[in-house]
Amino acid sequence: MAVDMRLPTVRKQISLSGSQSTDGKHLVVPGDVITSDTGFMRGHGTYMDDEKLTASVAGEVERVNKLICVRPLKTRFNGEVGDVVVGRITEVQQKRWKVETNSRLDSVLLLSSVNLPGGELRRRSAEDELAMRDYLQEGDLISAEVQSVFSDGALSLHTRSLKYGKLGQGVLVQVSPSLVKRQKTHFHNLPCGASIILGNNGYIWLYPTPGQQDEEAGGYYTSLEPVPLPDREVISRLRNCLLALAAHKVLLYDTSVLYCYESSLSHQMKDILKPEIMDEIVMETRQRLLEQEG
Amino acid sequence: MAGLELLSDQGYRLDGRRAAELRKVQARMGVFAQADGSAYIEQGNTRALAVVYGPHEVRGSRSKTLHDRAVINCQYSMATFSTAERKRRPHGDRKSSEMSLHLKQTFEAAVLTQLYPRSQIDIYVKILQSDGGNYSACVNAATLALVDAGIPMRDYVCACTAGFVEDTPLADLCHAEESGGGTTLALALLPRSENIALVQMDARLHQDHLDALMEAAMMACKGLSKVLDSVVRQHLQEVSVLTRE
Amino acid sequence: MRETPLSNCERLFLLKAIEEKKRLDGRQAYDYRNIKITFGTDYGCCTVCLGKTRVLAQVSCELVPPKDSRPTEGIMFFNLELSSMASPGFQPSRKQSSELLVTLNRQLERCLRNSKCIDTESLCVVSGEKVWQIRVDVHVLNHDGNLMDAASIAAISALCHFRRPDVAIQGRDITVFSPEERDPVPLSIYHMPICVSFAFFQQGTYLLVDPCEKEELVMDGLLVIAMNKHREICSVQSSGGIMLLKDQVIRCSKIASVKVSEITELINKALENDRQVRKEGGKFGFAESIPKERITALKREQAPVEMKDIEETADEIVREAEAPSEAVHSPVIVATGTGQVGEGLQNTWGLEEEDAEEEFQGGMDGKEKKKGTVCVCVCVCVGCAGFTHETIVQLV
Amino acid sequence: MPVDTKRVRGPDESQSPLVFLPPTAQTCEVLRRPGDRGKGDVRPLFARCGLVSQAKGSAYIEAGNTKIMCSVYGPRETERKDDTDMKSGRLVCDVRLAPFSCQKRGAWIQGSEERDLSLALSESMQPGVCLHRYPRSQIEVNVMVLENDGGVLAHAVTCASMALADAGIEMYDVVLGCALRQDGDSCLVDPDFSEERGSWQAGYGENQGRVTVALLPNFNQVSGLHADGEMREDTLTAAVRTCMDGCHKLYPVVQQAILRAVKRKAPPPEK
Amino acid sequence: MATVQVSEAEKVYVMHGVRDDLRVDGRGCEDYRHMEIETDVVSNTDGSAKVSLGHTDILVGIKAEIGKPRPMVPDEGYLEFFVDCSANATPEFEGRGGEELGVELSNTLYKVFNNRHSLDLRSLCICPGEHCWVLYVDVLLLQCDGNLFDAMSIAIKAALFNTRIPKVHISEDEEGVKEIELSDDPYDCMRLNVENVPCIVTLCKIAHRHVVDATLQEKACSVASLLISVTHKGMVTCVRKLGRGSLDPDSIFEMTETGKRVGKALHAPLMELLQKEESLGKKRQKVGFLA
Repeated sequence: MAVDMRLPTVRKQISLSGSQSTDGKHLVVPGDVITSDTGFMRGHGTYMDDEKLTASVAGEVERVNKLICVRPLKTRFNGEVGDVVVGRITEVQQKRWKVETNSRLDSVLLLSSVNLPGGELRRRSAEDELAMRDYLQEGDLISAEVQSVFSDGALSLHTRSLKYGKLGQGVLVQVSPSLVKRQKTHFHNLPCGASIILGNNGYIWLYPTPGQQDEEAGGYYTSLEPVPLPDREVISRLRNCLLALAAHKVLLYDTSVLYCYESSLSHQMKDILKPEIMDEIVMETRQRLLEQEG
Repeated sequence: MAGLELLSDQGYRLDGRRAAELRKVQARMGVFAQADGSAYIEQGNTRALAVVYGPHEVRGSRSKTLHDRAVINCQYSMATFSTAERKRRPHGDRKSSEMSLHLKQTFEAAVLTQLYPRSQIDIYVKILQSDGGNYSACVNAATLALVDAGIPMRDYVCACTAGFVEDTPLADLCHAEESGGGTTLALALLPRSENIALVQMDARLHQDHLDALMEAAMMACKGLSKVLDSVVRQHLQEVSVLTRE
Repeated sequence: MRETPLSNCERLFLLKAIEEKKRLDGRQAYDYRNIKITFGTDYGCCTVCLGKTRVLAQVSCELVPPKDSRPTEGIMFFNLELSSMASPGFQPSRKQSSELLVTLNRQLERCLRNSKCIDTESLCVVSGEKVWQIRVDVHVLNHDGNLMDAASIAAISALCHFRRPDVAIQGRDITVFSPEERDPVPLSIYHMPICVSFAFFQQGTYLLVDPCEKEELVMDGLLVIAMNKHREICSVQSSGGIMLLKDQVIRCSKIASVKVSEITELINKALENDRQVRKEGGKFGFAESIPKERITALKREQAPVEMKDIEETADEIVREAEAPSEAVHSPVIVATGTGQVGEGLQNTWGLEEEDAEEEFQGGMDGKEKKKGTVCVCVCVCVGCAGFTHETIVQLV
Repeated sequence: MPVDTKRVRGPDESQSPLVFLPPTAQTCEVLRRPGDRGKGDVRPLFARCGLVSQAKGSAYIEAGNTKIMCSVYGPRETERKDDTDMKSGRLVCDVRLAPFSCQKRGAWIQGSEERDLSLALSESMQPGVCLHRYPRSQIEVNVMVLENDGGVLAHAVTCASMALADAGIEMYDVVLGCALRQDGDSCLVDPDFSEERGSWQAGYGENQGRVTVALLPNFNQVSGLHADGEMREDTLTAAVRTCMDGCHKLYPVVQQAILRAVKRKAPPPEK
Repeated sequence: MATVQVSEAEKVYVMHGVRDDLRVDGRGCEDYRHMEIETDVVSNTDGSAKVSLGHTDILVGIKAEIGKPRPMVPDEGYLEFFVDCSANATPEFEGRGGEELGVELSNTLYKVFNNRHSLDLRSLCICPGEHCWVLYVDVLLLQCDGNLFDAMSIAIKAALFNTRIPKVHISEDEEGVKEIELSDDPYDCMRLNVENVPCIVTLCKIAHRHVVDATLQEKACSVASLLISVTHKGMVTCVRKLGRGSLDPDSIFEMTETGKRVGKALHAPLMELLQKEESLGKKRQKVGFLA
């Protein structure tokens, strides 16, 4: 039995030392005029007010050629075609599942966008429709890819690849979508002994690295065999590391997660989330990331 | 309240402020982890918490879904211990329902709801400690929470109260000044365009003074907007320093 | 039942009309509809008609213990009810009508209670033990827009009209006298706050006083200013998510002050009339105030809308329209007794053709009737204030 | 605030006459219980099924002066669609204390005590009912306490499980309830109202408490446990065991009552 | 969030973890998450405390008002509990949505304090039969991440520790009319003895073991839990089975034993922390929500 009671810690003012602060960045708050030049195109997070391009959210200005958008620090997931997401089934409807993906509307997974057992090109029969809950039921987690975006902003997902599908045993960590770095692949088998899916929507799935035999399962069979203890330890440690990094707003990608994992090894797993230890670990991770960059 | 002099001959108010002086404002964004956006504000002794959820799928009856913009849903409540005399219910009485409605109207004017068709944005505010200017504290807290949640707005919405004593407009009234029965004006302003999102006034005031009173309230709102602006910029800077790649 | 939403074409038409500074019932932008104030046989009962909007207020009183915080003050209580009689959309379970209810109630409270229009200290009977509670119940009988103004006029008129029983205190005994024993006493009223509503359209570009129901459906927002005739503002409330500028508010307050003095005048006149009638022993009450009219279903008041353009257009239509004579000569008969145009079979009700036609013509505006020739009846549909105009071209 | 206008209310500041009764001269130690009842004995129980003809199933229980009736409706389509649990049914329990059931008149509107009892009953009954057999539907259990003479929750549990059985709702086992009043070192099983509250007033002693247990007798599973007061852990453990014994004692009575109802309902055997 | 959804596979993962004494967040079965406690956070109250346990945030405000003692116990004051599950915690609680949970929580609190030793109610008496202090304990739920009961009871204990009730002087005039005067001096006040105030321990039965301080995810994996409130001496003041499942008698006894042990152990660090905070005195930088 362990209980750790303490007084709340006073937040440290982060020193905004001029050297490496925000000089490279253009930060705006709602109502700030970004430019009155009419040659630019209006992107997300901006609006036109009297011919002036004005910010509507607080964040960093991003300029791609003529397109100006403002990326807020924290927001719901704004999905784009090709994004990898992890989501939870909330409703089984006719020929479709409703999936919670941290977007502003529930996403949709059509029955026609999943690989059913027995081959890709099989026709969807009436029996399939009735048996939808056997494949995926309320509460189940899936990994999927954004197939298209409806006009109202809702996402349509698909799992037509062996890497997507229903998720088995593991741990879900939810962070802000803006903390997940966009990469070529969001599936990683970390060398520390576990695998990770970094969903673009901020939902991160940690699971034991699958053995070879799991490959042909087609994504709808999940093993309920107990996960060995060492794997669990790694997963739990990774989970706490992810939360620590997210609390300190460090971008999440395979290297940052791995560095954090390594610097946490000197501490007990359950202590990682204590504020002072969290500070220490994250500081060390940052340092290593900087070294690697520089 | 005959014996109580709201403005001394030297021009000081009950709590020692000048007529146009605001109370001390402290605020913080991102108080809670689970909500999409949250903020806490202290305006003198008035303390308010605001939490924003969404935009998300419309909950409850589907019928309230709007197909061209987002639904804004507000609930105002007061902690039972927030007032000097204990409140029986945190919300649900006429005054709180009216306040919820006013908040909703205020933010419908400011949030760019047309960007989010068929969704819903929940704004919940809670007064933890009440010492006058509850509406304005709620509006200011909710503005910060909306910014925290990354929901697009035309501009900040800043609200402040103003009163009128002996031909002098007083800014940012505290509870003692509000309850005296004098004129109270609450104003929610979009400071940059000087658009008024909501105006509400109580008790008698001669028409000729309205201009001065509104001007004072607008000045106070602009003062507040500076504070909010610095809070947001500070927050923005801190976080973006951290997230640099 | 859900309120029928306004169709898009109606909405566009209304907005277009407002842009052209025209209103459906022919008013100017800052005009009120007809206000009629009538009092009931009892003291403190009053109905107000504002155009077709009709509101009833009833004041009553009761002896109650005072609030702990104000032991020497009487209590004012306001309650406004929206019944589904006034509009099928008013149902307590519906969120929209409950929001309206809260707004109206609170606005009424703020306008009358917070502005201290009544001397509440004079309502104290025994300090800390018994005070009068004055209760004002306002019922909406018919909803045709601008309930707030109608309710505030009704409430303040009823309060002015009200008489409470006289009381006497001897030691610890309180005697309440019946009206026969002692004349009831009126309330002491400091001033009469009256609400004036301004509807804003097109993001505050256009502004109308006293919006009717259709106008309320298309408005962006509302600004209610309560004032008394001393040009004192008693409450200001904006609603509906519009962006206002300070100058607009000030301009509205100036308009309001003019309107309020007119209405106050009207209320005073109505009160005076009532007093006169009561003194002379004449008949009073609602029954008296209902004008004796013959009930004729097709009777129509002269539309206050400027008809000139419309008549011209109608003439034009008539001129251009070639008499489709074929229609007369070869009526389409789908089956026996159906699809008849013009003269034909007897109707099944057994009425004389003559009567029916006469009645119909009675309903048309006389000047458009050209007996014996092509009869064109052009009524223009502006769909306001209950006038249903339809463009009918009929050939006889 | 809606008030009961049909009834002449007393003055605003009125008090129940019970307040002015001289405090009951009860000692901490209850030496003898009324009748021949020993401390460990439950009161004789009268139990009968099927007295509300409109209900799917119903039961009536009388133990001492405690009188409880229960009716069961359903399964029927669930009212709350938003509950996402599609796989199992809902058990809706509603306990009402009749206004005349206690010494002090209660209100008709459900008070917080009744809500607490409803929740406790629901939690105690759920493990016994095969709710997975009734997906997307709800079963309503309405309990009316006609007279409260101690052990309301315990008897309500027993009564409800009889009514459920009478309604033909599938159950793993009947659920039986038993209450106990711990008073120092002695404990009184199935206390009546005065025992339940009684010496409580003067009781500043140790080990004062009340325990209610709901038991599935055939599975030997505890489906409900409620205790308050102040007890040592070992006393509590012993009290729970005593209550479980009490439940087992009730079992034959309840079993017989249910069997009787079933026999009555069953069609006469064909010759 | 009052409830979370969990898939079958996640459930299995959690259950096996509990079996191995390694929970998802790395804790053992009897470990608490780390807890932050601060008192005196709302100045309008007579005592207040804020507790955060993981992401569960609870604010307790206590107001003392003069009321009439209950006729049955004329020489004692009493406590009133109210739990406000505000929409801040989750949109589900909007309107009257939080009422059900609020009533459940406050009813449990009444049960927990339904004994003579938790708080000396006689010290709340001002004038027997006429006046007494009524302590309104208002719990405000700001964020909800499981284990509400434990966090709530700790917050209440801290707030009661922080409570300062003004001293009263009763003067009697010639006619025998008593007048109550509150002391003007803010330092002239009465404190409560909170030594015996119990803490609640909720044990969640997961698979064949039980865990303390369950997160929402863990709660979703268990069908039954046992709530035990324990004083610092190890006396049990309230036991309650929660949830829709049933428990084996043996596991109940095992859980009561654990509950008692854990509950007893909660008191010492809590009191130590409260004393420490008080010793910092007025200079202490108040954190509140600005942290």
